[in-house]
Amino acid sequence: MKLHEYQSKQIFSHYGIPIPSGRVAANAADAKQIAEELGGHVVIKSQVLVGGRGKAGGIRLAKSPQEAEDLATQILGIKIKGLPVRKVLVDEAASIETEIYLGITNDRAERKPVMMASSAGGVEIEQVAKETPDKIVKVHIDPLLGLRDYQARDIAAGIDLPREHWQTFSQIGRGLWRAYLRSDATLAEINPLVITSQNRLLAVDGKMVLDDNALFRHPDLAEMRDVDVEPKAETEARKYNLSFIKLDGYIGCMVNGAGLAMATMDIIKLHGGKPANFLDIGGGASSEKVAAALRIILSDSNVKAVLFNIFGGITRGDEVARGILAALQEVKTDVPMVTRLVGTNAEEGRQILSEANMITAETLVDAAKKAIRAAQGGEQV
Amino acid sequence: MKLHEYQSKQIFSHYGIPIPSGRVAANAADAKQIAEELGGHVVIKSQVLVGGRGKAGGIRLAKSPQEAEDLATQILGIKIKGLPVRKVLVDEAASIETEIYLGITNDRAERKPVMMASSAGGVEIEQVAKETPDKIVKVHIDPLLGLRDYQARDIAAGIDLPREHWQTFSQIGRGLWRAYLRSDATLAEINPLVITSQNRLLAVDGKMVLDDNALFRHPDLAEMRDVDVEPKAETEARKYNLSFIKLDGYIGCMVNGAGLAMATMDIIKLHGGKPANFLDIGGGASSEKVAAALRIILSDSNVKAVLFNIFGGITRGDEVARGILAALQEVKTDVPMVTRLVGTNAEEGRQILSEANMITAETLVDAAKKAIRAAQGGEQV
Amino acid sequence: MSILVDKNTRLLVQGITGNEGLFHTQHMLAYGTNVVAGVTPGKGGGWVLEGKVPVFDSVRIAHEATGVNTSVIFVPSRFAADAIYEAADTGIQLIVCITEGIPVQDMMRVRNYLDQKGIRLVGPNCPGVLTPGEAKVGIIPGDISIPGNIGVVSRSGTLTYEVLYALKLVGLGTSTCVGIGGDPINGTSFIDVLGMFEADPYTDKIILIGEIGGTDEEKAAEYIADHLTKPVAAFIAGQTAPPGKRMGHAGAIVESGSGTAADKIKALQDVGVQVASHPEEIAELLA
Amino acid sequence: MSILVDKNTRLLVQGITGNEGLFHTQHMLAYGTNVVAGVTPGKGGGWVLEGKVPVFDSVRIAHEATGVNTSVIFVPSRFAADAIYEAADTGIQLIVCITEGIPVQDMMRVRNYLDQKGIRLVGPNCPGVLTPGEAKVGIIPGDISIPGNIGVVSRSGTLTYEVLYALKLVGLGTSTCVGIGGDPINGTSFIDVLGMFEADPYTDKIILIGEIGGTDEEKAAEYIADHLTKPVAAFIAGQTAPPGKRMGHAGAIVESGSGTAADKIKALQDVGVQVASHPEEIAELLA
Repeated sequence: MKLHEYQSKQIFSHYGIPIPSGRVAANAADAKQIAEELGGHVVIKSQVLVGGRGKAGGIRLAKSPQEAEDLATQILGIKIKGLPVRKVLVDEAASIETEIYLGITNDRAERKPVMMASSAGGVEIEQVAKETPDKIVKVHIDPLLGLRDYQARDIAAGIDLPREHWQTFSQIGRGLWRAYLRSDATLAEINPLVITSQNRLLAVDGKMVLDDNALFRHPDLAEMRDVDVEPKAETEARKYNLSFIKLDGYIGCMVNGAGLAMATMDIIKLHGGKPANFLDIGGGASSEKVAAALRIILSDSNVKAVLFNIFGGITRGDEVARGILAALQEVKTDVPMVTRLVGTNAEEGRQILSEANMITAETLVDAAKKAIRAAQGGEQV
Repeated sequence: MKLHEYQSKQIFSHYGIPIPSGRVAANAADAKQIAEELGGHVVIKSQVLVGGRGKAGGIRLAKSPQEAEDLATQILGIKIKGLPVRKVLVDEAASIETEIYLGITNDRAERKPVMMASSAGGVEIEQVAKETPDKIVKVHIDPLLGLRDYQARDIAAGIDLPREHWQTFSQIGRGLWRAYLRSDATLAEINPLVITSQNRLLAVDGKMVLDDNALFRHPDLAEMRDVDVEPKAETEARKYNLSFIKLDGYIGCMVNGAGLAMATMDIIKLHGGKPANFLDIGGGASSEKVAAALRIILSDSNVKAVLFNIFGGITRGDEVARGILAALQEVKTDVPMVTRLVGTNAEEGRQILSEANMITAETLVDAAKKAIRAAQGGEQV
Repeated sequence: MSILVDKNTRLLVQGITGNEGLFHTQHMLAYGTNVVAGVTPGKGGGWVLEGKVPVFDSVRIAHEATGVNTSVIFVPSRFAADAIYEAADTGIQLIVCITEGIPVQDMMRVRNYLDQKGIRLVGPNCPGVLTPGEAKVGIIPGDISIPGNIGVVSRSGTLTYEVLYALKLVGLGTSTCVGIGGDPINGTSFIDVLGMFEADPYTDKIILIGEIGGTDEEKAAEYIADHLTKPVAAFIAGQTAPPGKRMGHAGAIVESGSGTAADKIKALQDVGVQVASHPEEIAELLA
Repeated sequence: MSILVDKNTRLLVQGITGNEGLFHTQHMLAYGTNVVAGVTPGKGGGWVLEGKVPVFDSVRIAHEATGVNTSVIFVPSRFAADAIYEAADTGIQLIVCITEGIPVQDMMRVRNYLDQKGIRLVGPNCPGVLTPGEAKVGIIPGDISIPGNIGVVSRSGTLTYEVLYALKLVGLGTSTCVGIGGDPINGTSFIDVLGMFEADPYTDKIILIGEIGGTDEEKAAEYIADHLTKPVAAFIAGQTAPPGKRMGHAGAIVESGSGTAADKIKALQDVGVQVASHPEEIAELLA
C-alpha cells in the first residue's frame, strides 16, 4: 500500500525527522488559508501516487496566499498520468542548498533491509542507479539488530556530507529506520532530504510503501489507504480476497494460482491476443467467489471473451465446474466463455461445462487460441 | 534503581497489563477520598522499597472509606525494616482465587533475560526456589529476538494454567517483556498475578528494578527515583559520582577501585575491625573528590578512624597525596587517618603525608591493623 | 529417497486442527506420509482423524512424545513466524511453511535467525514438497505425479501442478518436487535445491519454474553454469506482467526494471538452459 | 608471546581523541605497544600525539588504511555498544572495551551478537590486557609488572595492580594479565582465559582474582578440576559485602543469597585451588 507524500511525512515527523510546516487541502480556499498561516511563501504539491509530479505541473511555488489559491485551483483540476488530483499539500517553501536521497527498502537478494543514500537527491534513485551508480552508498541492516549509529555515520561520510551535519543526519537515519520498522514498510524514502540555506536538514519530500500483509497490526495505517486512486475493480476484488490487476487487453482471465494466472496471460500474448486482467481466484472456487470474479472481469467493457483456466488439484474439477455454472446463473452475459479444466475429475468437469453454453479446451495453448478466436467474434460456441 | 509498587504498576498498565484501579496517597484524607471513588472496599498498601510489608502490618484491607482513612493513618505512622512509610497505595480490593508469580530478570550465566513463573505466587520467588524449585518454570529469551509468543504459552502450560487463560496470560507476558525491555529493567515481576473470582487475570502487586546505567535514555523514569528512602550519604555520593555504600562499622574507608575497596573492607574484618562503608573514589583523585568523599565518610558519627588505601597506577602517588592534603584543609576533623599508598611515586606520596598529621602504612595488613588500633584510641599518630 | 522428504520423514503438522491443516493432514496420510503428531496450542491431549494423529499443545511436547523430524506449518499468517521459531528452537531441522501472507519484515528476521542455526525452511507461501511414492509434505496433489528421475523446483503452485501433470501424461516421473514459494523472502532458494538435485542419485534431469520478481533465477543460472552437470529445463511466468504490480505472489513484481521475465529467460538461455515458451512444452523439452 | 596481545598486535584506539583515550594511547605507545590507528567520528584526517597516530572517521576506513587486528575502546558508555558493533562488523577479531557503565541489556545483545560471529571481546568495564615487555592494551600501569611465567586473570582493576605489584616486589613476573571486567555481562569469562593460559607455553602458574556476584568463579572451579594441569591460586574480594548492594562494579552484587564470596572460596578450595586471605598473600602462595 502506497502512502501519499503528506501521509509519509506525517509518519516521518512522528519519528523525529524534521519536515516543513504544512497541511493538506482538498480545495483552493483551504490552500489559501494554510498559505496565510505559513506566511504566504509556500509550495503547492499535488498528492497523487505517481512520480513525475513536477514535470506534469503538479508542484508549484506561490509567493502569496492569493497565488496559492490560484495555483491550488489549477492543480486540483489536472490529471497526472491519468490520476485526478484530489488533494494538495501546502508546505512552507524551503530555500534549498543541497539535495540528498535517503531511503530504506528490502534487499531481497541479501534478505535484509538496505539503507541507501546519494548526494544526487531530488532525482529518482532508479535513475541515479542507472546513470551514476557510484553516487549511491548502500548499507545493509541486520534485521535482528537494527540500524547501528555507526552505519548512519558511514553513510554520511560516504556521500561526503559536511561533518557538521553528521549527528543530525544520524538522527534522521535512525528516525527513518524506526518509521520503516514500526510501520512494516517495504520502502521509506526521503527524496530530497535538503540542506536549507539556514544550514538545516529538512525532509522536503517523502514516500512510504507499506506491506499489505502486515496491515493487520497497524489499523491506524490501514485507514490511510486512498481507494480513490486505484481502479474500482481492484477495490472490489480486495473485498472478495481476489488477487486482481486490470490490464489493457480484451480477454478476461480467471485462473486458480498466481503463477498459472501469469502463464495464462503469457500464452494469450504468445498467440497474438491481449489479456484484460490478471486474476487469481486462489484455492477452492466457491460459486460466490467465481461470480464476484466474473462480475469484476465483465465490468470492463473492453472484455470480449473470458478464459477460465483451472487446475483441479485438491479442489476437484467437477466442483469447480458447478461453481462456474452457478456463477453464470447469477451473472447474465453474452460474452463468450472458454474453459480449460485439468487435473482431478477434469473429465467430469468438462462434461458439466460443455452441457452449458461454454467452449471447452484441453490444453492451455488450445484454450488461448479459442479465447482469441471467440473474442474476435469467430466462434460463439 | 528500585521502583515502588505503584510506579511499577503504572508502567505495567502502560504496556497493557491489567492492574487494579487505584491511586497513591501521601495522607489519610486522600486515602479516604480515593477509597470513596473506588467504592469503599479497598486495600491500603505501604509504599516502601523492602519486602515483607504484609507481615509488618503494611498491607491492610478496608471495607469502607472511613476504615481506609483509619488504616492509612496507622500505616503512614509506622516504619518497615527501618524505613518510614510516606505513601500508601489505595487499590480496589480484588477477590483472589489463584496466585501466580511471573517475572523477568537477567540470567548472568546464560547472558540472556529469563522469564520465570510459578503457580506458587504471592511468595518471594527466592523462597519458592529454595523450597519447591520444581514449581518454577524458566524460559530464556533471545535478547536479539525478544520473547516469542510460543514461549509465553509454554510457560502457561508449565504452571498448569487453565487453557482459557492462555491467551490473556500470553498478552501479559508480552506486556511484561516490553516493560522490561523498554524501561531497561534488570527485574520486572508481577507477584502475585491473580485469577480473580470473576475469572480475570490481574497484576495485584509488582516490582521493577531499573538499570542505573541506562537511565540516561529514560529521563522520565529517572525522575521516579525516591531519594527519601536511601541514606542521605548515598544520595550525596551519587552527586560526586562516588560509589558509596553505608555499613554499620566504625572504620571509614576511601579506596580507588571497587575490587580493592572490597578487599580493604575484608582485611579490616579479618583483623577484627568493622568497616563503616564501601567507597570507591575511582580513577584520578582530585582534591574536590577526596574532600567530598571525606565529608560523606565523616558524616557518619560511628566513624572512629579513616583508612585511605590508594594504588598509584597511572595516577601518581604524590598527586594523590596532595589531593588528600588539600581535602584535609577543607574538612577539619580530629578523626585519625591512616594512609597506605602503593605503586607509582608511592615513596614521594608517603613523604608528603607523613609530614602532615597522618599515620602511614606500607602493606594492606599493616594499614588495617593501624586503622583498627587508631579507632580504638590506641594510637593518635 | 530423493531429497528433503521420504519414507524416513516423521512429520509434525503445526496448526493441525484448523480447516486447512486438518484437510491436508488427511490427504498427506492418505498418500502414505508418516504424520506422527500435530500441534494446536490449547488443544493438546486430543486426537484428530479418528484417532490417527495425536494433538499436542506445543512443538516441544510433540517432539518429546513422538520424535518428529520435519514440520509443516498451516497456521494463519499472523502467527506463522512464531510457529517457525517454535519449530526451530525445538531443533526440528526441516520446516515447510505453507502459510501465505506473512509480513516480509517478519520473514527477514526469521530467515536471518534460521541461517544462524543452520535450519532449513521451505516456503513460506509454497505448496510444499512431494517425493512421489514416498511422502507428501504440504498441499501438492498426490495423484498428478508419478515416481521418476526428474527433479522439479518452483516458485509457484498450480503452475507446478500443470508441469507435474504434463510430465505424468507423457509417462515421465518426478524424483522430488520442491515448491520454494512465491514470497520475496523465503527459506530455500533455487540454488539450494539445484545443489541438492545435483547431489541426488535419483535425479537425472531438472525442471526449474520461475517467475518475475527478484533475481533468484539469474543466480540460479550462474549456479547452473558453475556447478550443474545434469540437464535443466525451465519456464518463467510473467512475460506480460506490467511493472510495479504484484502478480498475486508477494514476490512476483517487476521493480525499477529489475526482475523481468525477459532478463531471467536470457540469463538461463545464456548458460544453456532450455526455456519453454509455455508450461506444457517443458515435458516435450525433457522427453 | 603469551596470550591475546603481543608484538604482533596492531592496535586501533576507538575514541582516541577523548581525554581518556588520548591519555592512555600515550601510555600504550610509551610502553611500546604498536598503536597504528585511532577512530573518532568526525575527526578523520587528523593526527594525535605529535603525528604518531592517524585518526580516522570510522573503523572500516582505519582498518582499510592500516590493517589493525585489535581494538581498544574508550568511548563513553552510551556509545560503547555501537563502537563494539562497528569493530565486530569490520572483522576485528579481538576487541578490548575499557568503558564502564554500559547498560546491561545492551551488553546482552552485544554478547549474543559477537558469539554468533565468533569474535572475542574482553571487558567491558575492565583495565585491559597486559603482556609485560610486549604490549599493553588498556590502562594497566606498565611499570608495576615484569615479564614472567604467571598468568593473571581478574574481574578487578586496582586490586589486580596490587597483585601484579606484589609479585614484582618478590621478583615474580607475569606472562599476560587479563582484566575481564566487573560487569554482570561481559565478553570473556574466567574459563575462557584459564583455557588460554593452560594452552600457553609461556604460562606455568595462574592467579585468579574474583569477587562477589554471579557464578563465574564457581564455573571456573569446575573447569579447573576438569581441564587444568597448571597450579592456580586465587583471591576473592567482598567477604564483608552486604547482600543486595552493588559494590562499585555493576556485577558485584550478592543476589538472593547467590554469588557470595564464601561460596566462591569454597568452590575453589574444593578443587584444590589455594585461596589467599588477602591480596598480598597471593605472591607468597605462588613463590
